Amino acid sequence: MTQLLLFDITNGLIIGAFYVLMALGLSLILNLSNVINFAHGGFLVIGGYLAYTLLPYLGFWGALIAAPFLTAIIGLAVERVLISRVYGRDPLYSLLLTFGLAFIIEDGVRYIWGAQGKPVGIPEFLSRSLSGELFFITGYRLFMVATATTIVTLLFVLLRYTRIGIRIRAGTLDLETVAGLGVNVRALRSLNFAVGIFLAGLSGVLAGGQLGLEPTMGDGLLMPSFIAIIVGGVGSLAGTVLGGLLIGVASGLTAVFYPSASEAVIYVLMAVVLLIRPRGLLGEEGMLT
Amino acid sequence: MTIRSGSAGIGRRTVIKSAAAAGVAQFASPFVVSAWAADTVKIGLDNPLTGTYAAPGGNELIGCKLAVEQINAKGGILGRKVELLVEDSTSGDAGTAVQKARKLIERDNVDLLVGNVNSALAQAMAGVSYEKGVLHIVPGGHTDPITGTDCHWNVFRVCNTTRMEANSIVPLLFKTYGKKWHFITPDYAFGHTLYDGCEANLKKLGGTITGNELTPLGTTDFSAYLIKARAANPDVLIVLVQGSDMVNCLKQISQFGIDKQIHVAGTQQELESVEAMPPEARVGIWMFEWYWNQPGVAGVDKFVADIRKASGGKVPTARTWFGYVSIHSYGLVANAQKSLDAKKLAKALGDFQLPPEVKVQPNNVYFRGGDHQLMLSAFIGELLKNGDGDPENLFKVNSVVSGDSIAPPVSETGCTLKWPA
Amino acid sequence: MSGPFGTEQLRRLTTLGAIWLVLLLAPLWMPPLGLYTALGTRVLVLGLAAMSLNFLLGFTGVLSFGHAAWFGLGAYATGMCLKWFAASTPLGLLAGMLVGGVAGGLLGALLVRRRGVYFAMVTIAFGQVFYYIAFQWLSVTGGDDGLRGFERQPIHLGVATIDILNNATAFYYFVLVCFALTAAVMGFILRSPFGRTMVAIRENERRARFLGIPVELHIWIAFTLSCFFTAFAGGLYALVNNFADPRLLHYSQSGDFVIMAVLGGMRTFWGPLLGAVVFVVLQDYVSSVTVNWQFFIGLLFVLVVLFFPRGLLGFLQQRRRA
Amino acid sequence: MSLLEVDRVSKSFGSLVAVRDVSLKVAQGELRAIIGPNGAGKTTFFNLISGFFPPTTGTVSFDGEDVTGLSVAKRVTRGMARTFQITEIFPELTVFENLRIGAEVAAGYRLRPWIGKNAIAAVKRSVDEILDLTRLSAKATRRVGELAHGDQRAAEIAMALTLKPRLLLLDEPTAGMGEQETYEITQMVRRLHREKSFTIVLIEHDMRVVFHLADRITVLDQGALLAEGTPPEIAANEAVQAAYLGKAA
Repeated sequence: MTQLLLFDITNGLIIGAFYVLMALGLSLILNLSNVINFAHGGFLVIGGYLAYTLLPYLGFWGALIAAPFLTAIIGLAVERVLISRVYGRDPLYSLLLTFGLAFIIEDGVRYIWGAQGKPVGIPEFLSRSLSGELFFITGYRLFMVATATTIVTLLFVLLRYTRIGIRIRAGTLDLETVAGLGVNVRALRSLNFAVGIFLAGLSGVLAGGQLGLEPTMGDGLLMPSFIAIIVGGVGSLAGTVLGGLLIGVASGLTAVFYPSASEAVIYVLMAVVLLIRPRGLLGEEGMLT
Repeated sequence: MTIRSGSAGIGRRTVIKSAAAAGVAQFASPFVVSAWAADTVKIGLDNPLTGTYAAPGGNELIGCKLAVEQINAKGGILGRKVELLVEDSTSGDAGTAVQKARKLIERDNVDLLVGNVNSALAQAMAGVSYEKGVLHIVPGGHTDPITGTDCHWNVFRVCNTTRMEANSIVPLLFKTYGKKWHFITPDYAFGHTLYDGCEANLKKLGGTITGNELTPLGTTDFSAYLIKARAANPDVLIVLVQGSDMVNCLKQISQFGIDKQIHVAGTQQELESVEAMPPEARVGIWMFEWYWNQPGVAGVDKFVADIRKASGGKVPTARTWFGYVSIHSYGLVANAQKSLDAKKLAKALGDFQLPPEVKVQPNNVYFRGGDHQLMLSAFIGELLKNGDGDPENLFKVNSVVSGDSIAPPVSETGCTLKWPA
Repeated sequence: MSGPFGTEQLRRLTTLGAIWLVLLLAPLWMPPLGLYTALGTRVLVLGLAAMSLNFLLGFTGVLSFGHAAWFGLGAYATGMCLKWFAASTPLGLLAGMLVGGVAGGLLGALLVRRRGVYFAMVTIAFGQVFYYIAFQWLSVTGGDDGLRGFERQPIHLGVATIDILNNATAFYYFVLVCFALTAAVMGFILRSPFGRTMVAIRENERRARFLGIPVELHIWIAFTLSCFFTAFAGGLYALVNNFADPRLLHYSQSGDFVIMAVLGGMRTFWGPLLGAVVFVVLQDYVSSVTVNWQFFIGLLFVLVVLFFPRGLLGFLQQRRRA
Repeated sequence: MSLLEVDRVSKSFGSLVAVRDVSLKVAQGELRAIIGPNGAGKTTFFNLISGFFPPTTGTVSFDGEDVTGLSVAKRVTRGMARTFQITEIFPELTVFENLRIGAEVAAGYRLRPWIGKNAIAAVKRSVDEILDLTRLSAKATRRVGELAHGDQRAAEIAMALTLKPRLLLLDEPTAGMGEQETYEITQMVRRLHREKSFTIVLIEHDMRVVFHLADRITVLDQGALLAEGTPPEIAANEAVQAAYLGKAA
């Protein structure tokens, strides 16, 4: 029993690592641009399908690198052409805009690749389990966790120690001042958005190896990352990471002990957190209210 | 404005422009709508074309279109051209499905309503068709009540009931794989009835159940359930989830190497899902409701060839066949009865035997008079990791069990048809 | 102010007259246009929901992106009441309104201190809680298969009995009456001193506060009222389909309501109804023409945001002012 | 006894102390001006009085009652009203509508779903009175957003007046105004004080206005109380001159 419990917690962390990856992108965009990107799930799907298309030519590793970059480029274009127009306007508009984009992307994907699900093959050695005992820790899932960890570390280093990163962080707290300092906010936001979408694309490729690709797979993954942000506290990337892992474990455990609540549990978790700490676990007073 | 593929067999996407134009015309002139009613026999298809069930829904559409073209080629129904009005019911929004059903019946006054892949939507639609007394054929919604406790005189169903699925395959799995079973069941009506069917059979055979994982529809990560299932260490792991859930589940099973330690199998399997899986995930004994590779069976090759033509080289799946059968059975009885009267045709459809070119399989296939359930065969066999001879030949049929041998007697379905005066 | 608050009495009365005339005659003019009564009924109900949302969004300036939850709760409660407790349509509607409204009010109390994006996010998330409850609590809600097995019941008015079940037109008029009553109540409140404090909060929260208005309390009341109206619309929707499914509580449904409000003009009283007409008819039409209808709906969202942020009516008003 | 009594209030944001131990007594019917160089903490001090945020230490009492812990709304009902340095109005509404909201709140109607004919008439009367008092009657039906800056400032003061305040807090009423506008506002404040005998506390930069209006003057510098007295006394005060000249230099 205790062993089973241990397994499930580990497993939950693995799932959580994936949510973190997706939620971070969402969080970056929300923090700097004050935009809830409903289309994030859509970009994830694009990433997955691009990988599927590139796989025959570049192989898994090639696709793993190329697809997210292509997704980021698409994202950048979308940001420049559409999303940048609603910056500074009532959040209502960015919500509706990305909401519409989500529709367009899902339908576009169905139009291009068809409604029929698509498999993404992964390297043989990754698809094996660690051991008969720890069968649920496959090479691939370890690889996902490793990727997530690397990305998180990179991101935090970037935000702490590079000029761009520091500006992004400053912008999160007080955009006016940053603009006042002569920083090109527009470029900063575009870059930041691209990074966010890159993460979405990457999550898409990784998900493709684990799940069957499907035009609608985005929605299912959007909400958890969304909750991860609220639980962790809007405005705090560390919080997002914490939130992601938390809901991963929470859903993993309930799936075993009370399956019929496995989806609802993350929302209950959120409700509880908000009741105790209205700002979320690591959210700071005065952010985005 | 609705697509009328029957009249020309236009592909759905190519139709947009012309349709839009026609749409304007229709909005402009009040008389178009009423004008239609007279000269054609109208069949309304209210089925998912977007969302999770888009793939099966799309295939059923292809089957329907082919049938309509064939009927029109042979002079239509009662000498009148058949037109197929296609509406997207969406995959889960009953409100829309009902809305479209009303649209087809009230505005376009269709003679036959067809749909839905999603059992819930099918039943919601049945509510409307029953209220309006319109003949209604459900091609691919599996939950038992449709031809059981909630059956109606005007509603017919082509695909299996979950009970038939269970009966068709459980004994074989028991014989080949062993007596200790663990289930992964989708947590909604379809899954529950399917599980009950399997359980009943298993009990009869003296097997035991080590557990049943109820997974919410749309579950992407099955690891938690698989860990639990594996810990129970059964002889067989039965996967009852469908569609993309099944794909994800089997994919993770193979990655975890569970299929190396436990037998993995299930009841209903569909080509749509199998094609969405990577080869290593294609394992176990399953049951197909129809399969395209039947050497030497009358009419199959022609059917497959026609579908390939219509679908850019893809073979027909069970779904394609469901659509095909739905339309043809209606055409046949209507012409036989020389009438479009719903009640008359409903009576005639009861115990109506499908001809070879429509049933395209060895055994007798007919709608049972007592509950309006089609007695279709179950194709039992094993999944092939890679296409044998044809990339889409991913299933090796071992036996074809006739429908009436696996269907519970009408008395057990809980269906009593109430006919209008 | 605009809509029924327009300055020139005459113009206001004529618009009102026109709107009601169009609604009253709908069953006559719709069929010739290739529309159908059931569609009209649906537009009315969704329009009412959009107006209820806009009561909060357009007149208090608070963006709730989770109103589908109250809509759905209303639908389920109405269905359950009809199914298990009493075969009475009015009673069912009452139950729906109460359940949805009370639930909304309770949660609202947790939310009123949040603003902007954060308020939107939290409302979405809380809405989803109810979605998953409806989705997974099979024994009570029927889960993904939805709540079935109830029918709207004939209306008994001492003298006569109106069969709203089988007579589509009769049902349309029944819904129209419900719509009229709710719209009247909304309009009434918006013209009251309380209604004016709502607008004050929308216009300038700080000033409102320093005029001695306890902003949180007033936002909470507005939110709760809006939930009651939305839930009532939800109850009607359950009657339209004789069916309730989880999809009603999903955030994408909330999105539909918001776009209806914005599309029609969220600073106007009747805008959301117009938005609902355009949105529902367009969706019904496009989805029959092409399998890729979602693309066009998405495009609609984008175009509205970029080119009609004040909505159709708002656009007209600007033209008039200019 | 004094109407407003502020006792050694301080406000610090993190390490920064914006107001340090400032006390103030304003008598019934007095017009008090608060001056001081930029960043002296005048507006922060105002915010502490009006309840915009609570003081870190110290108390604010109004008419003998300790209101330190009370919400803005409660203070308003006790009779405090304020305006802001940056005009805060309801731009989309007409002048009349702007004032009506205040008048209805003052009459205790804010939660009413309806009010009777007489009530409506009463509200209209009080609004018209104030429109007249503030010389805005002619513009009553214009949308405030469209008015000239001066008129917007006047409208904001008018809104404060609709609350029938016993204490009027004006934050730089002449901010950003031209000669003529400044003169008119000054005259208006004077009328309010002399004819309607309002108790007024105002922050002002323009020394002419201050010395023209104020009964007493409070000088803040770097968040602390520098001096207090009648205009002549303040004019003669070296410390004050130093503070200003120091800033000037």
